[in-house]
Amino acid sequence: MQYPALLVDVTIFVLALWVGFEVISKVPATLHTPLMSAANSIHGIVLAGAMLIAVTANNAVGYVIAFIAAAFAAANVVGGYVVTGRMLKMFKRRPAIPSPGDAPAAVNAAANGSSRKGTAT
Amino acid sequence: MQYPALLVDVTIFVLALWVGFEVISKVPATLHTPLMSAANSIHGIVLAGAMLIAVTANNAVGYVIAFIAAAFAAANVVGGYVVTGRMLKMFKRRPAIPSPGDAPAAVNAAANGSSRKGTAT
Amino acid sequence: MSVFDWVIQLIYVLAASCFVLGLHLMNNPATARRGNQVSTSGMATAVAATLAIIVHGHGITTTGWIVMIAGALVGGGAGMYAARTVQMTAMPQLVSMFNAVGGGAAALVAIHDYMHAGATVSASTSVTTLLDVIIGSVTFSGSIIAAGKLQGVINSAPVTFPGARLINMTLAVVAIGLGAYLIASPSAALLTIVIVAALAFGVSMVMPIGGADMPVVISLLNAFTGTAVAMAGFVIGNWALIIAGALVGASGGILTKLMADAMNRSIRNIIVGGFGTGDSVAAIAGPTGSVRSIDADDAAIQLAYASKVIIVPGYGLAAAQAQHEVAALAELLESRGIDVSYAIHPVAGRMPGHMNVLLAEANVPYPLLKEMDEINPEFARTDVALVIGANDVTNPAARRPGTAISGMPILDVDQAKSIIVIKRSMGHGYAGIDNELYVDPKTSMYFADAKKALTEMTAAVKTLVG
Amino acid sequence: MSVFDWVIQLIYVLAASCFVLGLHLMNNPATARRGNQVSTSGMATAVAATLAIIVHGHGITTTGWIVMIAGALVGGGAGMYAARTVQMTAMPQLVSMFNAVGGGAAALVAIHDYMHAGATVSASTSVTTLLDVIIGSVTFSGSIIAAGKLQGVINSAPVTFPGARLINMTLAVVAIGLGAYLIASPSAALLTIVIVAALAFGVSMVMPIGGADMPVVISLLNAFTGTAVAMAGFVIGNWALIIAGALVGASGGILTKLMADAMNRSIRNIIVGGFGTGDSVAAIAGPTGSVRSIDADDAAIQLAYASKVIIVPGYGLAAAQAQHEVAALAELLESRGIDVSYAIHPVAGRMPGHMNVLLAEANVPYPLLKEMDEINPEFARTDVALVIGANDVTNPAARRPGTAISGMPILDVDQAKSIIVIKRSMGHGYAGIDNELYVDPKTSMYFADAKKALTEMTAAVKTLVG
Ligand SMILES: NC(=O)c1ccc[n+]([C@@H]2O[C@H](COP(=O)([O-])OP(=O)(O)OC[C@H]3O[C@@H](n4cnc5c(N)ncnc54)[C@H](OP(=O)(O)O)[C@@H]3O)[C@@H](O)[C@H]2O)c1
Ligand SMILES: NC(=O)c1ccc[n+]([C@@H]2O[C@H](COP(=O)([O-])OP(=O)(O)OC[C@H]3O[C@@H](n4cnc5c(N)ncnc54)[C@H](OP(=O)(O)O)[C@@H]3O)[C@@H](O)[C@H]2O)c1
Repeated sequence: MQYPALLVDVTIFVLALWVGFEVISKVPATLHTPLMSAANSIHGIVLAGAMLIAVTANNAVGYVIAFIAAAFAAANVVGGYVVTGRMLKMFKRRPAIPSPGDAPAAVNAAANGSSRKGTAT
Repeated sequence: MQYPALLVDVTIFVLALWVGFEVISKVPATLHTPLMSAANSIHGIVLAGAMLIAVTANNAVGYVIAFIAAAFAAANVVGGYVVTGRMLKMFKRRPAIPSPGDAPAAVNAAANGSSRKGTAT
Repeated sequence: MSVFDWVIQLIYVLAASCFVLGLHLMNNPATARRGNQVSTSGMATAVAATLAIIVHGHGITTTGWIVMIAGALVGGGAGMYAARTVQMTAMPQLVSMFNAVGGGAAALVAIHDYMHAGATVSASTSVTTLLDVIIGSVTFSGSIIAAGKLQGVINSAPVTFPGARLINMTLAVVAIGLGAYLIASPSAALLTIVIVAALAFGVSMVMPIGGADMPVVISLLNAFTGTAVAMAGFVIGNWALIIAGALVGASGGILTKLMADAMNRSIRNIIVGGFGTGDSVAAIAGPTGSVRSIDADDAAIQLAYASKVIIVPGYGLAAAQAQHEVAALAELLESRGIDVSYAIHPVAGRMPGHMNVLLAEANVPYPLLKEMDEINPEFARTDVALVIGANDVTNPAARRPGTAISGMPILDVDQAKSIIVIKRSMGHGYAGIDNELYVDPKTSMYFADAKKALTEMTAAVKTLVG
Repeated sequence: MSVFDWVIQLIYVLAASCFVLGLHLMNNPATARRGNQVSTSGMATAVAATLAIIVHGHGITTTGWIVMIAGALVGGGAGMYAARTVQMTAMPQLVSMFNAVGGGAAALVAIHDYMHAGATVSASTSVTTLLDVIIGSVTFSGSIIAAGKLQGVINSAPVTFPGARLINMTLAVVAIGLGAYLIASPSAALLTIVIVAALAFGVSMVMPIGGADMPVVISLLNAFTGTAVAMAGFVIGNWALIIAGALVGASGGILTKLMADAMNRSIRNIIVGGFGTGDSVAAIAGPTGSVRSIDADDAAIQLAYASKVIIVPGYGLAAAQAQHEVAALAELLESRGIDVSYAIHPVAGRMPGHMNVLLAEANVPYPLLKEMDEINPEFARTDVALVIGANDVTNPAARRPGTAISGMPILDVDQAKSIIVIKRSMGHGYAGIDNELYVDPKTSMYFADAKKALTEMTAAVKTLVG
């Protein structure tokens, strides 16, 4: 048995919208900026499409388009993941470098950590 | 363009698993019983399959199977939704019948309501 | 595919979206009812679309119509009756029966398809057909046994005997092995053997599990039913079945995991069995230490002069059906300006959310029902913690390693200034171990059935305060 | 479809699942990094699968390989460089640039497909092709303008003139109308007009929006890019693009809604523009009432002898890049046993989560960053609330109707025993209204750039306590 492509694509699109809706509505405000940049890197998947242009391109215009598309998409993918990683690396439970104020801060952090767990759903 | 059915079905299945996973992991423990019975009523969708048996059935065995399947699935659908509705109807912000203890209870409920909102994510 | 088929498939996807939205709205008690309505309308849409297919196809015989409608009426009527009359405490049994019929219907869809398609069925469809037959049949018989155990019709103790595991294994091998063979060479006769083996496996899987573990089993079987329905969707090429089945499969699976985690046990450990031996009234044993026993008047004095009371309900409240009595006592205390709330442990009672449903039935406003993490810090500021038929969920032994409940998060009842425990005896709870809370010097025990005790206490408070 | 195609499609679905799981793990700071890794590996898988398609197909020319690899290296290198060197405060611009290139690439996929397929393209593919071209082009030019406004390269004030709306409408009508016509009769020349109109529309849509509203616009454009990518997936029949695009479309949409809600404005209201006029240093105006101004030593005394301090950071902290200075002051206070925490309003700063990222950069442990609902009850027990470059999110005017921020939930700073506000002047914040907090008798104003003020205060505390 076979299904028509458009019907399938629409169905998959709708389901993926639901997934996106559900998965995001739980993210705490703390992480909204990394989230935006994570979503940003995910749409870099267009790289897969950009790469395929190079296969069917057969004239100068085609190659120019292929080049630009590949460059754009690759910038999106690489930049998006690197910058998201850079941001997330900064989120720490305790400061990395021990400092004079570290001990009370750590105690505080631990206490707050558990109270946080308490209030989160 | 056409896609093979099994491939599409598997993809849709996987996406729907993700949706189910994401949508449920947010439900508070308070609602776990109604949730179980709501999920219960949703699998009553097998009624759509059971009804289609009656179309291709053409002998006694077929009709018996069609009858039983329709009865089973209908019991699942109707019973599931009714009992879920019955349970949920009982969840109230304030008691329905004013009683001597109503006033303080209501105040309490309101106060707790907002504190609840505060701690929920 | 014709335009008609297109439209129908899109309508099915729409119906499935209604199910998702419905479940989403269940995240919050305030929108949960609307969620159920959205889900119901999705179901109505799907059924209407199916009727459209049938009418459009012209293939159905008059007998077909009669059989279908009669079946739907009989089943729908029975479902309606059961749903309307069931007691809230019998909810797990009912859910289990719905699992049984759902799984049964899914299996029948595949069986019919297999018999009808005969030798023309393709290998890939065969795989899903046989998965549907096997999972659906196991769910059908297993769920009936589970419901029977909960209802007390079947011995709720773990039924096990030497060689039981061997029989189990044999049945599983027969069902799966023969099923695999049937994919290569279809045969209606051999399919019957697969069905019988799967049904028998469902029985032999659930029999050795104790009655008290049934809620976890039911949740697991719920996930099974969802999976069977999704497989039925593969068989007949219907996306609504695939999506809805997968939704239920995933949600049932997660719920099972959450329950098992909250009890600090693995799902495997539960299925292998031999732990929850049902209600253990018989298992009398006392912790070492002296127990202080009080009566209704003593309890009433403590409550009437408290300024903050936390009520901790447990399985005993459900068993005694004392939800209305506790609500009445709480209202009385509140009317005297006492701050009353309820501490709801995630696995108090015998099914997830059990206490919430019971108390909601007794008109307790849900904002008064506090989840464990929210209420635990408040015990230290509480004058009286009133524990009603709860045992394991208050047992401080959970904080030490080496006990049956070690590691399970508990309600910090022992931090309250004083504690009153209502139960019938020094008997154990679900986990079958002693509770040190009962020998705490701050604790007074009120030995009685919860319903009777609460009625007496309410009366005593009334007399006391005029 | 061959077995190869089957395997490839399943691998794409697997890659998409990695994206979902990655986003799921982003729910919690503790697992967020792992989430990014999972998502990255999904992307690597998808790229590998695409390479497999290309190699397996044999159709690619050597020039094709060179062009593709060169493009990927140039783009990847540029992306890497930008990501490594960007300042945390310039994050919104960078995200906007990634939106631009993502949308641009999606549009190019469709443009190439359209030109290549020529007249043979089917009507249903045409619809998605043109949607992709239009949405992708709008996103491309709109995102560049947004980034330019944030970077200060383009005038960040709302640029508007009589007839602007008419031009906007005309462009939209041309793009959509001509696009619809092209579905019926394909023409590469006319497609160029659609592209130009869409690009111009992107510019004219974003120009009239003030710089301060840009974060909302960027989030919206993020959703647009996702949608464009999903449409590209329709065009080339690639499920990974469809799923990933839909994920981003939905998540971007929700995030936009959350931001608009937290600012108590509608998305429509933002797009129509004319509200956020960028930074309003010029808009000097004073609330009626007398203002108490203090210096570093006064502030240091208050802080050094407090037992509980809450720091309230706002846009001014980001503008002054004073995150390290505030962390140093907080650590000094903590080392003296003072209880210090940070109150983070959901829309403090200029992008969602802005403060969290900044403070995380300065090594502040995230459990110290309290969300509004969590911290608000604590202000009443606080000795000093130290407000650093925050204005609107502390303005009690929000509690009354009739102001620009009415109804926006705020931090209850005014409940603290005393309040210190660091800002450069009596200038307005984003919403352009007076803040009554500044004339509260409990409030002292410390007029200075945040970085300078914090450095001085830290020094003063050190001198004071030896
Ligand atoms: N909620 C779920 O989803 C779920 C599912 C499966 C298992 N469980 C398990 O069930 C347990 C729940 O803990 P729990 O504290 O609620 O209950 P419990 O530990 O099972 O204890 C219930 C207590 O209620 C008393 N009781 C029984 N009938 C009574 C009556 N008519 N009047 C007064 N008291 C009565 C019993 O003592 P007497 O005999 O002395 O009266 C018993 O000790 C946990 O171990 C949990 O892991 C929960
Ligand atoms: N977070 C988001 O996602 C987002 C997105 C769009 C819009 N917004 C809006 O942005 C606003 C955020 O509120 P907010 O309280 O954080 O900021 P705000 O209300 O915009 O106020 C910022 C204050 O910082 C001061 N400031 C500027 N530069 C400074 C410096 N170098 N040193 C010290 N102070 C400086 C300014 O006063 P002086 O000029 O007197 O120094 C200004 O009053 C809200 O209205 C929100 O709706 C937020």
